[in-house]
Order: sequence, then structure tokens, then C-alpha cells
Amino acid sequence: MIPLSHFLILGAIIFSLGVFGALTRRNAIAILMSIELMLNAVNLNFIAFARYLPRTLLQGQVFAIFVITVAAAEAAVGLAIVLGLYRNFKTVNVDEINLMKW
Amino acid sequence: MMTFASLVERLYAVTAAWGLPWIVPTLVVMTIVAAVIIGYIAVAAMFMIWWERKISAHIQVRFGPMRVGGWHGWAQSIADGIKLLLKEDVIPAGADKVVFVLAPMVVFAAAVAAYVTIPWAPGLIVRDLNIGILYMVAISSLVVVGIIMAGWSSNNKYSTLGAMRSAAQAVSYEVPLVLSLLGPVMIAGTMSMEKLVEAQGGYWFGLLPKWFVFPQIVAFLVYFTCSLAECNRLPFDIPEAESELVAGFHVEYSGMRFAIFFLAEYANMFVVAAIATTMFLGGWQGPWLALPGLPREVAHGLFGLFWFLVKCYVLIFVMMWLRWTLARMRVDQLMGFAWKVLLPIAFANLIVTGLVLVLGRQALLYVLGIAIVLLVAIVLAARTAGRPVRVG
Amino acid sequence: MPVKLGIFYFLAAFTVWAAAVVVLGKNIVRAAVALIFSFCGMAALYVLLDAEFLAAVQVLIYVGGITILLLFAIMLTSRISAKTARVINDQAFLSGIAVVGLVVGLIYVSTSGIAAISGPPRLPETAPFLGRALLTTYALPFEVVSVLLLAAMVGAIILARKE
Amino acid sequence: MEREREKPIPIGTTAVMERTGETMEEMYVNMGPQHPSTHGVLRLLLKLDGEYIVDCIPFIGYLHRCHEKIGENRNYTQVIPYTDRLDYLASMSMNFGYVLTVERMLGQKIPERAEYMRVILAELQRIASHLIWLGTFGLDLGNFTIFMYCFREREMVLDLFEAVSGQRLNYSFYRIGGMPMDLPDAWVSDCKAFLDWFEQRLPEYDAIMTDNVLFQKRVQGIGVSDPQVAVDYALSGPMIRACGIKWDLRRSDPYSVYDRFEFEIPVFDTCDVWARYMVRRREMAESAKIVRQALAGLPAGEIMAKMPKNIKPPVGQIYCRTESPRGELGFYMISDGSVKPYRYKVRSPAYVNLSAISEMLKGCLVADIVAVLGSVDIVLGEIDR
Repeated sequence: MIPLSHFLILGAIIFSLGVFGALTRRNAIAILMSIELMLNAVNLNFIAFARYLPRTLLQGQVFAIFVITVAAAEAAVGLAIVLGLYRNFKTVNVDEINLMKW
Repeated sequence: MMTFASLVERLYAVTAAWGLPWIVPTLVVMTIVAAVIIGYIAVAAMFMIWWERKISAHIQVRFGPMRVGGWHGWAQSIADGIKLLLKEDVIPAGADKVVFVLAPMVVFAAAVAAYVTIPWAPGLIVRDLNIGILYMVAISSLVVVGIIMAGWSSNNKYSTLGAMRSAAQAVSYEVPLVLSLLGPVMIAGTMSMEKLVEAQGGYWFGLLPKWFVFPQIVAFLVYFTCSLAECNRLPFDIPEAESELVAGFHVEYSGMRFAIFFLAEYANMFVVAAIATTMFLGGWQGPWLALPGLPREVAHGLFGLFWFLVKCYVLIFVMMWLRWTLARMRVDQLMGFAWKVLLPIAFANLIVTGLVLVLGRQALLYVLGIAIVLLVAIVLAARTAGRPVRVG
Repeated sequence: MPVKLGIFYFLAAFTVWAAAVVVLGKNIVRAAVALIFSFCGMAALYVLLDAEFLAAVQVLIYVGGITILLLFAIMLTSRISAKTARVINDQAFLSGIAVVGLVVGLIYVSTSGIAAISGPPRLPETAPFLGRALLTTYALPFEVVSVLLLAAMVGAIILARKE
Repeated sequence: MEREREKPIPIGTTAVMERTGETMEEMYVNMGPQHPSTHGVLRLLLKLDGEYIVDCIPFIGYLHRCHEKIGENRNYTQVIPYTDRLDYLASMSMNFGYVLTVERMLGQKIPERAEYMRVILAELQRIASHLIWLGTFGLDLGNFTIFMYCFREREMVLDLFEAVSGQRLNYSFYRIGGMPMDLPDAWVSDCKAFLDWFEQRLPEYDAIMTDNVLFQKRVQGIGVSDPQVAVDYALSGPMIRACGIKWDLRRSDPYSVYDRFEFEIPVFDTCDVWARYMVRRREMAESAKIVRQALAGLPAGEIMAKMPKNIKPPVGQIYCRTESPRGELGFYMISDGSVKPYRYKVRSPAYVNLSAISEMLKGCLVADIVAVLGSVDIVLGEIDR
């Protein structure tokens, strides 16, 4: 039996990688990808808990399904926004899109 | 003669008796199964290529390959395969080498992985997953990833365009495809390929086999249409349209890598035909499965495999037949067809199936349901047919 | 079983490596390809956790849907074989510190306290259970999510279309 | 025609791509000169917005052979083999136009039998040319089978031509003043047998192409050229008849003995690829009808008029036009009274028809290019000359 902590640590590492990417990547699509990574890490934790918690009713898996659904919605809207940005600014690098900054 | 699963069990028992960890027999079984599957894919694909050439030739009033191997050029595909193997391996200078090399592997791996849950005969299945059909659909969707990788990494505009078309097409057609497969799943109440086939045993009124194609004829047609699109076959072959995009995503590929794409295409054709056979045409169900003269297992194995392959290859023949008779669709028509025609039909079929399952299994209701779905289909088809085509 | 643990380590290393390529890779398309690999590794981990249904859903939706969309958007917005000089913005150092802190904290939490839990030897088939749960206990969230999907679809169409 | 381009597009498109920062949203694609459906060495520079065509510029001249200049350095008879190579899919029609021009300059009458032979061969050539067009058009649209069907029938026409002239592609069979050889024995009955066979095949083409909904949807409503545009661009042949304008030189400006035959001029007014397809499809049947009538009325007698050894047309100029399978084939010639033309100019139909392609393609999809280009029915040999 693999200890639960192994999955949690793996989730933590991937989540942190996702956070790092979301904070530092310049390309908006790369940021979206990092966010997907974070959601996946969360899913991993949910499913791990659903597997390991005693008297489980698989709430973790149910929640993971919702997370996947939300991720799909997020990807669709996010990519539409990226396309809109690209059309207006001719770039998808978020640090060059600084019209609202002063 | 035993079922495949019991053979594996015995191997496990033997190795466990020797004191080896279970990973050893698992690896042995995996290697053997993979070798058998890949061998089957290679041989079957070569046969299908030769077959397609002969069929196309006879449709087009010519003979096709006649020389290599003597009898009707049966060895033509082998000769072509050897030629492709011996060709120089060209990677374009501007290509992204890692992705370029990886792409055919992804495509082929996805095609091969789908063979795991094909129920060849009673008991003859590599692994009867309880999510079998979902697994097959999911794994098949990986092919598109490989196609996009190939298209992008070639650094060629035609291949990139082909890859983008392919992506759009695959994403669109996956939706009605999955929805159409849900009908049989709902009736059988399982996603396991083995149990789906078993659910189709027996006869209605003593003569009509209980295949899901009869109550789910609409779903079958939707699935078959979508599967043509999934395999990039004509009339949905726009990702690799020779006359528009030269050859689409694999325009820069040659030699062995091209051969792998080619092989994967035919392997995929077989996979979609196998899914259709399993879900709609009763899989290995057929007469003589319990032939008195033979032992039960032998009859099951032989005739099960026979019926399964016959049904698969009939479907493949229909795919080839369509390819050599129809013209290619246009990109926008293709997308419109998926979203405006197939998807509503698939939904309507799903709703009717659900209603019938909940309200009772009266045959009358089935007929009524089919009539409604057909009506919707006809109305939709008539509407799209009557609509003026986009200008400018 | 040590073999299972070995498989886990292999999959974990593969997934983390792929995720690292996603986050740190210079080439955006390669990052997307790595994302696909990391999703596949994730799906394999789900299988280890007896969640075959979710593994298949993961492959179907993430690999077959979301990453394809991502690749599509990448091809629409960046040049073929574009190589941008800088992919990381100015906050790299600060973010690095913050993320190291985060990962240390998370690992500390993960290893202390809940490590002893161990579940049933094997979960039964989950798909029928999930289906029932979604339409009974979780019917309301299910409907809410479907409305969310609809809203997202409408929003995406409106945002992406040209005038 | 007002076409706004910020920057002129140089021949080397890579330079443009580098400058404009190409993305997939707006990009330049070179279609050809090596492309399976540009019917030879045509090159189209396409500006695409996704899959939609913003602009299209044809580049021609990859097959330029100085046809006109060569013609000015040969005597009148020697030019005939060169005209074969203009439209190599309709060499008989090219010969016909050329010899007719010289004969008109000379004011030469030719024997009846030769006139009938010319009409028969030219109409058979029209059938063969339209068959190639139909086959390759099907190929462009992804229907491979029609290609083989069409080539099967074309082979029969070529067999007939071979029996007459000994050649299968570049016949050089017409002579100034008549025909060099008479029809061989049993040729007339062979030809009739072919027509019987061919007219039965036409419904087969309909079954696989015309009645196919997928095909109809592919070709209807795309590549529209308004009648005004068609006239402005001086389109001719099936291209203009697909715009609802009944313009066929066999009727509008009759030459040879065409005024003696009963035949329809198919006209369609939807102006799209479908209309061009239908016009050509019907023209094949009409040509078969003409050949039947000509075979029935084929007079006996001489096939060559008495001609001087050196053909020296009187000083002057002439423009003579005939209806080739692709449209108005005009030959313009200035004679200075010597054995060679002083100026020799060809007005080739596909060249003129192709010039309207950027008008027709605007707003179409990439996939429509092949359909529209196919519907123009180009032969690079006569475009590039």
C-alpha cells in the first residue's frame, strides 16, 4: 500500500509548480496551462482522499468530477479571452498588456 | 483450450510458486500481448491496404496491384512496407526534432492501446475493464494529439493547417460519437466490453438477433458517421486532403515514420469497426457458438473470433466503399454537420432511449422512439439541405 | 507492495518532470505537449488509486479536449516555431521564494498527522456509484455545474467571435 | 478594382512573413507551383485569415515557351505543330483555330468533307477535353473514382484520334486548306459505336457526381462571378455561359459548318462552380449530338484544297476566333506578305478566364480554391504559352 502522504506530497509539488508557472510565465496560454496543472494537483488530492479515507462515500471523486468540469469551462473561457487579447494587442504576453497600468 | 484470463491466472500461480514477485508474470504477459497485438496490427493493416487498393481498383474499373507475389498482387503491401523501412529517414531542417520524432509514436501508441479492450471472442480479451468503452474512446482521442504534434513540428504551413483542421474535427465529432455510444451502454447497463457483448445474446421473436443496432439504429448511424471522421476517412478526410493540403499533417514525413502513421490509420479503422461491432452488431455473437461436435471452448474461440472479424471487416469494407464513391466535404460543412445535425440526433436518441428504459420495455415504445428520432433527423437534414450555402 | 510503490515513484517522477517542462520550458508548444504527458501520468496515478472512471474521464476531457483547445489557441496566437527570448517575467525570484515556502508548508502538512490513514484494500467499481451520487446527493451541484458550462460556452463564443 | 494592400508583396513570400509577423490568423500560403491541384505549374499566393481567403494572386509564366515569338520565325505551315502545344488537352481545337485564321487571311475555301471532318474532330476533342476536366475536377473534390471513369472514355476518343492521325496527344492534323489524310476505313462506324457507349455513360457520371448531395453542397454558391464581372473580365466559353450569358462562338459568330447543325447552348445563371459544372456536363452531350449529325451528313469528295507551295497571305491583319473547349480562342495575325507572320498573337481562353480568379475566390475557404480553380479549367500550356 502506498502511503497517503506520498500522493499528498506529489500533489503539493505539482501544485507549487503550477503556482510558480502562473506567477511567472509571460504567455497567457502558459498561465492557463499552469492553472490546469494546479487543478490537476487538487484533483489528485481529492481522489487520494477518496481512496484512503475510511467509510468513504467517494465524495472526493465526485468533487474531482466537478473540478474537471470547472476546468473545462475555465479553459474555454480563458482561451476565448486569450484570443480576444491577441486580437486587440497582437500579443499574448501578459506583461506587455499594461494599458490599465500607470 | 482455455480462456485468455484463465491462462494468465495459471501463469501467475506458477510464478508465485517459484517465489517471484507478481511483476514478473505481468511483464511477461504484457510483452507477449503487446507483441501479438502489434503483429496483428501490422499484418492486418497490410492486408487492409492491399484490400483497399483492390476494392478501389474494382470500383474504378481497373485491376489494382497484380504483379507482386503472383496471385492478385497479394504481396504488394509487404513490398511497399519493405521499401518504406529501407528508405532514408528524413527530418526537415526546420522541424522541431523531438516533437517530430515523438508524434508518430504517440499516434501509434494510442492506436495500439485501444486494442486492449477489444473483445475478440468469449474470454479472449486482453483486459476486460469495467469502463471498457470509455477507455477506448478516451485512448482514441490521443491520436489527435499526435496529429497536432506532427502538424506543428513539421514547420510546414500545409501540415499546420491540416493539424488544426484535424483538431477541430476531432473535438467536434467526439461529442456525438460518445453520445451515440451511450445508448447501448444505457440499455446494457454496463461499460464493460465483455458484458456489452453478452447483453446482445439471444433472439427477438426467435429470429432477429438481439443486437443493439436494431433498437439503436440511429445511434449506430451517428456512430458510424463520426467514426469516419475520427479516422479521417473520406468524406471527412479534410485533415489530409491531398488536393487541398497536399497531404495534411504528414506531408513532411517519409520512410518509417510515414509508415507508422499509415499503419496507425488502418489500426484505427479496425478499432472503430471493432467498437461498432461490439456496441451495435453483437460482437462475437453469432450462430454455431455452441456447436455440438466441438468442445465448448474451441467453438467459442473459433466461431466467436470468426463472427467478430467478419462483422468488423464488413464495416471496414463499407468504409472503403464510401471512400471511393463520395466526394470530400468542406471544413465548414463538416463542422456544421457535426454540431447541427449529428449532435441533436444523438441527443434525441439518448432522450428517447432513456424514456423507453424508464417507462417500460414495450416494443411499441421502441418503435415510437425510433420514429421520433428519425423524424427529427429527417427534418434537420431537410433544413440543412434546403439552406442556401454560405456565399462570400 | 514494493512493486506498486516503484510504479508510483516512476509515475510521480514522470508527472513532475512533465509538469516542470510545462512551467519552465521555453517553447510553448513543447510545454503543451508536456502538459499532455503530465495529464496522462496523472491518469495513471488515478488508476493506482482505484479511480479508473476518473482516469478515463481525465484522458477524455483533459487530453482529448482541453489540451487540444490549448494547442489550437497556441497555433492561432504564436508564430510557427517562434522562439521567444524570455518566457519568465520579472517576478521570478520572488515567486520562487514564495513557491518554495508553499511547497515546504504543504509537504509539512501532508506528512504530519494524516499519514497513518489507510483505506479499504480495494475500492469496488466506482462508475455506477458516481452516477447514482451525481443524480441524488449531488443533484443540485450537478445542475449548477451544467449551468456553469452553458454560461461558459455562451461566454466563450461571444468572446471569441469577431464582431 | 480597388484592392488595398499596405505593402506590395514581393515574389519571395518568406520576406513578407518575416515582416508582417505572421500568425495563423493571417498568413500567406503559396499554393503551387508544385501542388497537386493547381493543374500544372500555376502558383497562387494566398492571403488567408484562418481558413478564409482574403486575397489571391496568381503567378504565371512557369511554362513560358515564347510561343508567339517562335511563331513569328516560322512559316505559316510550320506553326501548326506549335499550336498543338498551346492547349495540349485540346490540340485539335488549337489546330482548327490556327488554320482557320490563315485560311481567312488567304480567303481560301476548303472542301466540304474537310469542313465536316474538322467539326467532327473538334467536337470529339471537346468531349475529350471536358472529360479530363470532369475527372480532375472530381479528383480535386476528393472523388477519385470519376477520374478513372472519365479517362476510360477519353482513351476511346484518343483511340479514334490515333486511327485518324497516328497521334494520341499532339495531333498536328489540320492543314491550311483542308485535311492531310482521309478518315480510315470503318472509322465512322467506330465513332458511332463510341458515341453510343459514351451517351450511356453520361448518366453514370450524374450518379456519382451530379446527384451526389455532398458534391452539390461543395460546389453550389462558391466562386461566384457576377455577369457584370464576367463581361468585364472578358470571360468566355463555359465560364460566361455559367453566368447566364448565351455566348458561344459556334452560334454567335459561326465559323466552318457549325450553322448546319442542331444543338443547344447550355446556359446556367447561378454563376457559381455548380453552374460551370453543369454547363460542361451538358456540353458533352451536345457535342456528341453534333458529331452524330456531322457523321450522318459527311459528304464524300476531296479533303484538301489546291494550295500554293509557299503560303503568302496578302498584306493585312486579321483576328479570327473559334470556340475552344475553354472558351474564345483568338488568333491575331499581321501579314507583311512574306512566308512568315509579321506579328502573331494568341488570345488564349484559359488565360483570360484565370484572370478573374481573385475576384471569384474572395471570401471563399481554402478548400474552395481547388473547386473554383478546377471550375475555371485551366491548361498551363496555353496560359503561359
